[in-house]
Amino acid sequence: MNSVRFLNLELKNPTVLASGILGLTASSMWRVVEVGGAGAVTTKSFNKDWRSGHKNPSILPFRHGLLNAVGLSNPGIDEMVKEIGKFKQRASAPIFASIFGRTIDEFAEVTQRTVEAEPDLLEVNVSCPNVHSEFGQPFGDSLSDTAKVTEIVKKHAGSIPVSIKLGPHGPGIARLAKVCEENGADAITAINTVGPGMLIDIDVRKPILSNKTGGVSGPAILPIAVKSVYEVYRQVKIPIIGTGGVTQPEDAVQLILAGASLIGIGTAVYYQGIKVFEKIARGIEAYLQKYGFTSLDEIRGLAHE
Amino acid sequence: MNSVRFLNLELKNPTVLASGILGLTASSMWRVVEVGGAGAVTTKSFNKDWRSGHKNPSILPFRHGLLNAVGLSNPGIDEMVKEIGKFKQRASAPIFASIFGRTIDEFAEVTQRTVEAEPDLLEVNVSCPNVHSEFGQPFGDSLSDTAKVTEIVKKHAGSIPVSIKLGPHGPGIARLAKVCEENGADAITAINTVGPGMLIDIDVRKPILSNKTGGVSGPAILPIAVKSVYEVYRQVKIPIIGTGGVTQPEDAVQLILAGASLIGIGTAVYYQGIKVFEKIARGIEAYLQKYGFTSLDEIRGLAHE
Amino acid sequence: MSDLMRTYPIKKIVEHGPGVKSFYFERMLDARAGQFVNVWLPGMDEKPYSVSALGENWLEISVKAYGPFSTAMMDLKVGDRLGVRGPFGKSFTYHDRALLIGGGIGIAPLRLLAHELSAKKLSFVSLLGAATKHELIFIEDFQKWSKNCYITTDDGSQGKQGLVTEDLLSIIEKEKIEFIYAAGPEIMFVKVKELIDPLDIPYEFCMERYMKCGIGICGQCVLDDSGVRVCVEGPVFNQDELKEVTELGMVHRDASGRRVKKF
Amino acid sequence: MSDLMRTYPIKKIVEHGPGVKSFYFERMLDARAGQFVNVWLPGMDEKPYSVSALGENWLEISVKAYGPFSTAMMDLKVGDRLGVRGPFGKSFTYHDRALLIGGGIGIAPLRLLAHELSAKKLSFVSLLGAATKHELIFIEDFQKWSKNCYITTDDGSQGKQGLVTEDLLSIIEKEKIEFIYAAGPEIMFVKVKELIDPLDIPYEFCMERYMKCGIGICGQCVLDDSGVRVCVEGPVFNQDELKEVTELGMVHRDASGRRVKKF
Ligand SMILES: Cc1cc2nc3c(=O)[nH]c(=O)nc-3n(C[C@H](O)[C@H](O)[C@H](O)COP(=O)(O)OP(=O)(O)OC[C@H]3O[C@@H](n4cnc5c(N)ncnc54)[C@H](O)[C@@H]3O)c2cc1C
Ligand SMILES: Cc1cc2nc3c(=O)[nH]c(=O)nc-3n(C[C@H](O)[C@H](O)[C@H](O)COP(=O)(O)OP(=O)(O)OC[C@H]3O[C@@H](n4cnc5c(N)ncnc54)[C@H](O)[C@@H]3O)c2cc1C
Ligand SMILES: Cc1cc2nc3c(=O)[nH]c(=O)nc-3n(C[C@H](O)[C@H](O)[C@H](O)COP(=O)(O)O)c2cc1C
Ligand SMILES: Cc1cc2nc3c(=O)[nH]c(=O)nc-3n(C[C@H](O)[C@H](O)[C@H](O)COP(=O)(O)O)c2cc1C
Ligand code: FES
Ligand code: FES
Repeated sequence: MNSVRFLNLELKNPTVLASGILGLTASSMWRVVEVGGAGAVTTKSFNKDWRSGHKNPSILPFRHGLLNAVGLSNPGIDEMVKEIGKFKQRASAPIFASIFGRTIDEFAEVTQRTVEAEPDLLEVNVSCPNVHSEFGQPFGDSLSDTAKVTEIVKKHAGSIPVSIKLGPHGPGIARLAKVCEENGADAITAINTVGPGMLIDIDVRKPILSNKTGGVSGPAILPIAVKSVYEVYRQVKIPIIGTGGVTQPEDAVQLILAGASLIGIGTAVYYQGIKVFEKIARGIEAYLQKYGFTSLDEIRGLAHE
Repeated sequence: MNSVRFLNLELKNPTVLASGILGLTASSMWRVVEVGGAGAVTTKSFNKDWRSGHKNPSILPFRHGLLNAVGLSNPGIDEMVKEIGKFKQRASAPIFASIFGRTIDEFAEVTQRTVEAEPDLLEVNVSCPNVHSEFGQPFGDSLSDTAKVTEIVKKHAGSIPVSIKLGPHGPGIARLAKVCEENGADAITAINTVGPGMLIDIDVRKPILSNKTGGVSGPAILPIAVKSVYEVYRQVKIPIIGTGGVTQPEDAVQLILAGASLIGIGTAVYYQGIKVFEKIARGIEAYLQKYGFTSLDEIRGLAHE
Repeated sequence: MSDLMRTYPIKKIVEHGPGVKSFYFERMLDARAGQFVNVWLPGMDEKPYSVSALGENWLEISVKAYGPFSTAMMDLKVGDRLGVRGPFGKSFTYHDRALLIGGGIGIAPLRLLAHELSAKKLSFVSLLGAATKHELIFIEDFQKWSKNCYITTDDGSQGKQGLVTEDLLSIIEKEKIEFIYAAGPEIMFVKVKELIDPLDIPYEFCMERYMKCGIGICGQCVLDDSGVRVCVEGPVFNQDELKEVTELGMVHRDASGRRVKKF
Repeated sequence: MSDLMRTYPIKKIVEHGPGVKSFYFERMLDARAGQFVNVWLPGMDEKPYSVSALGENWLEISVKAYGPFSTAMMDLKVGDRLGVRGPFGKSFTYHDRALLIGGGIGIAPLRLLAHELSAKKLSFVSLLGAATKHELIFIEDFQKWSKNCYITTDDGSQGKQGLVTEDLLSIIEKEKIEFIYAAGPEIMFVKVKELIDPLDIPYEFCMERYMKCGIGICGQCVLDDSGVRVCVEGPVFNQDELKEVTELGMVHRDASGRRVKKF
């Protein structure tokens, strides 16, 4: 009963591997589905050319989550398109391709080429907070840039649905989501990491991340994710991939009650291991059963009533 | 050796009770100094007329901090001015008066009347995230509004130094701080709460806070506070009251290495009890001793090197 | 993490009389008499209530309809869910040869105290008062556990007509009381205090103040001049702690923090 | 929370030969042979290193100068602080009548394994190879703890000239080996594997891959086709786990995640 329809897709459960986590290769994502039990997977965000990203430390646990500034490292579109193809051959779950670009033109080009691999959804990352020094402010910090990116990606995406991934900052996530919807987005992914933040080693007296600052993910950000999904749900009709701080079934249920259709899970892989997808999917099912609901649709957005 | 000079003030140690925590009455703040060991105290933010604030639940612990939407409840300027006067008679530590207004004019009026009570510093709260529905966006979300508030408060503050309290959101805390400095601010308090966030009770399926959303404080936000102080320090010459997520001496040292002159402490009172000020002050002292420093000045901002 | 919000269905409701009810929840609560829980009525508000009874896996609070919140609670049905966070605050300490003075709904925390004292085989006498008969809750329990149980009502509908303070001194003498517990309207306690302070008998009183957080950070419940928090250092205070409380029976604070005179 | 970053001063440095050093830190580490720590050189980078020795309150890593990072480590002095997070990954399992095959700096994790095996009184034989004499670290320890210790160098500067694989089969036979551990360049292991797979002797191999997180989330160290993570399911893999690894000796991935052919 946990299987869900999302846009034109059928997932065995509502959990989705979030972008940037174990999403580099077909093998890795295949294992997240087969062993981990994810309902769908999202690739690491990629753009045209490969990037090494920031030096280590680039991913740093602190007591309440992670700080990361991987710097959008990725092997580039050529390799990623191959991996998407391999995944589709090997696994039955949907795959979401997460793309980004440094310019509007690059978004167009990356979309065109990614579409060839026929991912089940294009997730457009306009909200990575960790490449400021290189890219300037994220596109997602501006309503007009977000509109432009959405429009151009939709133009080249053909029949493949497009979800825009937004962060909790900038001009307000609800307004951003509205602009995405108006420009044709099929879904919203909310949220990317929060902050960014910084941690300093007090003994060597230096910021620990090589990029100095990094986005906050994990349990610390759950309330901000819940609030973001809640606001987006109020503003738009398109479905939401709620993401951020989910480590327990109860967290996922909060996001669904706030309005999420699917549940992105990233950092929880660190806390709970790769089987976290299955655990959370089962927990959601148990919740539905406890209260006599027969599908997710019945509880989505209920916190608004 | 832990005593510090801050602007024209002398504090017995660098810890300051943050605004909104135990800052309603002279008796309460007196106890925070006498029993808790704080180096200075900040009043609850107040404005002209009394406000009941939001209904309960208005302060909600979650696993990694607190969510609060007290809604700037306060007994109004008449009572608060009396409490400041009483505190000054009874306690020896400096007192910072936290003020806000719904309009620029109210900021002016509240400043004028607060100055009569001769607090040691005026902290200007332009960044409360919990009164949106009533006040619209916080002044601190706009560079020009922040400039205007700073200017008007400075104009009426006379010889009392002014610190503008900023949040991590909006147009960027470093730019905001710069604007404050340019308009005469004597210090910056960074940061207010983060988010806001929301938590939903999955059994009754409603947001828990009566205001639905509330600002995140406590351990979850430490990295965001460290990063905010780091950025503000790079941008301005005026001193910083670093606030946010400090529960341990090591956290305070991080903020000092990032550039803070004083350390605001709020939510830690919940985790560690009222003596947290003394504990943290001692811990900072132990850190200085361990590395052979003789004053805080020697380590302030060292993470920038 | 019992400070975290969780809701529980009401499993049982007892109506003591018009506008006075007890609510039972199935939830393990590691509490002692005098401690309170914060009760959230979704969509409405959240307020502190003393634990009036406690078992291994359940707890009970007792509420008197007063203002909008407590009146709304009277409409609740079994199965409705309420948030129950806590326990918060400090509990009573245990003493032999004690007198329990309860006024109105203040009887609630004393009910749990009486249970604990009798379980510890400590002897005590009860002196309970209320406006009228219907507000005298748990009387059978007090009668069962106390050495003696004195009752007063304002309207004489049960026990002696009058106030609990009237026979207080003679009861103390007659029963050879060595410790006094009191809970009820602050005005009652002020009068009790006047009477017993000269006797030098140690006492503990359970106070009420407007609360926002219950966890010691908002400052809403702080007492003049000692600066102690009713939600952390209280709600139970002893005679020494109360010496430094200058506002007793004089003022308390409302939701804004303003001083209010009326009690 | 040993995954959290903390820095520790280097307490001792041992120079084994040109460009090969061991670093000692005073830190309790609950680790076993095969597990690694992430070592942060502030301002530079952070990379994984096997624990080569371990005491109650200290640990040691052994580093060979190779690229920019490991070369920078050679300039460190006692008192310099490095971040040491971990332990991460899975350790070797214990077996009797084992053969330890180490190549170059791959000898590091086997050093700790040899110590553990000898402490458990399990017998083993060592077969250690390196480019040259200076890179043969901890030889005295292996000689002390092993039943027999065979040594090869590419240049013949110590032991027999040649590769560890040359006499491998005869040693296995002669020493009646029942389990094989190997750590070293992947190319060495590919050859070892070719030779021992027909023998049906169980084995464990300690792998290296480019790592970003060490905690199983970035996906950088994942192996084709099984999708296992070297940092969590490895770095020690057994013959069954390796059956599903198609990239062995063929490709690995660089910092961007691109496949790189050269080893
Ligand atoms: C530690 C403690 C234990 C309590 N135990 C009980 C109990 O066992 N049974 C019981 O019926 N009542 C108890 N109360 C009182 C209870 O919390 C409510 O105040 C009461 O039910 C009246 O609320 P109302 O909203 O219906 O009335 P209102 O008309 O809103 O309030 C009546 C009075 O109650 C006080 N009050 C209102 N809101 C709060 C608040 N959030 N916190 C504290 N006081 C408030 C105010 O002084 C007000 O004048 C206790 C209070 C405290 C502080
Ligand atoms: C589990 C594990 C244990 C290791 N144990 C040791 C050890 O005990 N002693 C030792 O000297 N070396 C060890 N290494 C290798 C070490 O991490 C470094 O790769 C090596 O020191 C070379 O780094 P470099 O930057 O100096 O050289 P580079 O020229 O930058 O790199 C040389 C090669 O090392 C690999 N490499 C570079 N960066 C990383 C990274 N972040 N993670 C993994 N591999 C990387 C790459 O494949 C590269 O081709 C281990 C690696 C792993 C994965
Ligand atoms: C190590 C790491 C790398 C990430 N990389 C990406 C990325 O490449 N693209 C992206 O859209 N989001 C990226 N994210 C953000 C996550 O997809 C997710 O939105 C965020 O971490 C919040 O969810 P979580 O708390 O479940 O991790 C990354 C997060 C982490 C922790
Ligand atoms: C319950 C509560 C009430 C607060 N009220 C105010 C306020 O009135 N004015 C203000 O400037 N900040 C207020 N804050 C923010 C704190 O002063 C502080 O900036 C923030 O909580 C981060 O610090 P902390 O993590 O140490 O609590 C409040 C915070 C909390 C938790
Ligand atoms: S209710 Fe907040 S301090 Fe007591
Ligand atoms: S190094 Fe990140 S998953 Fe292994």
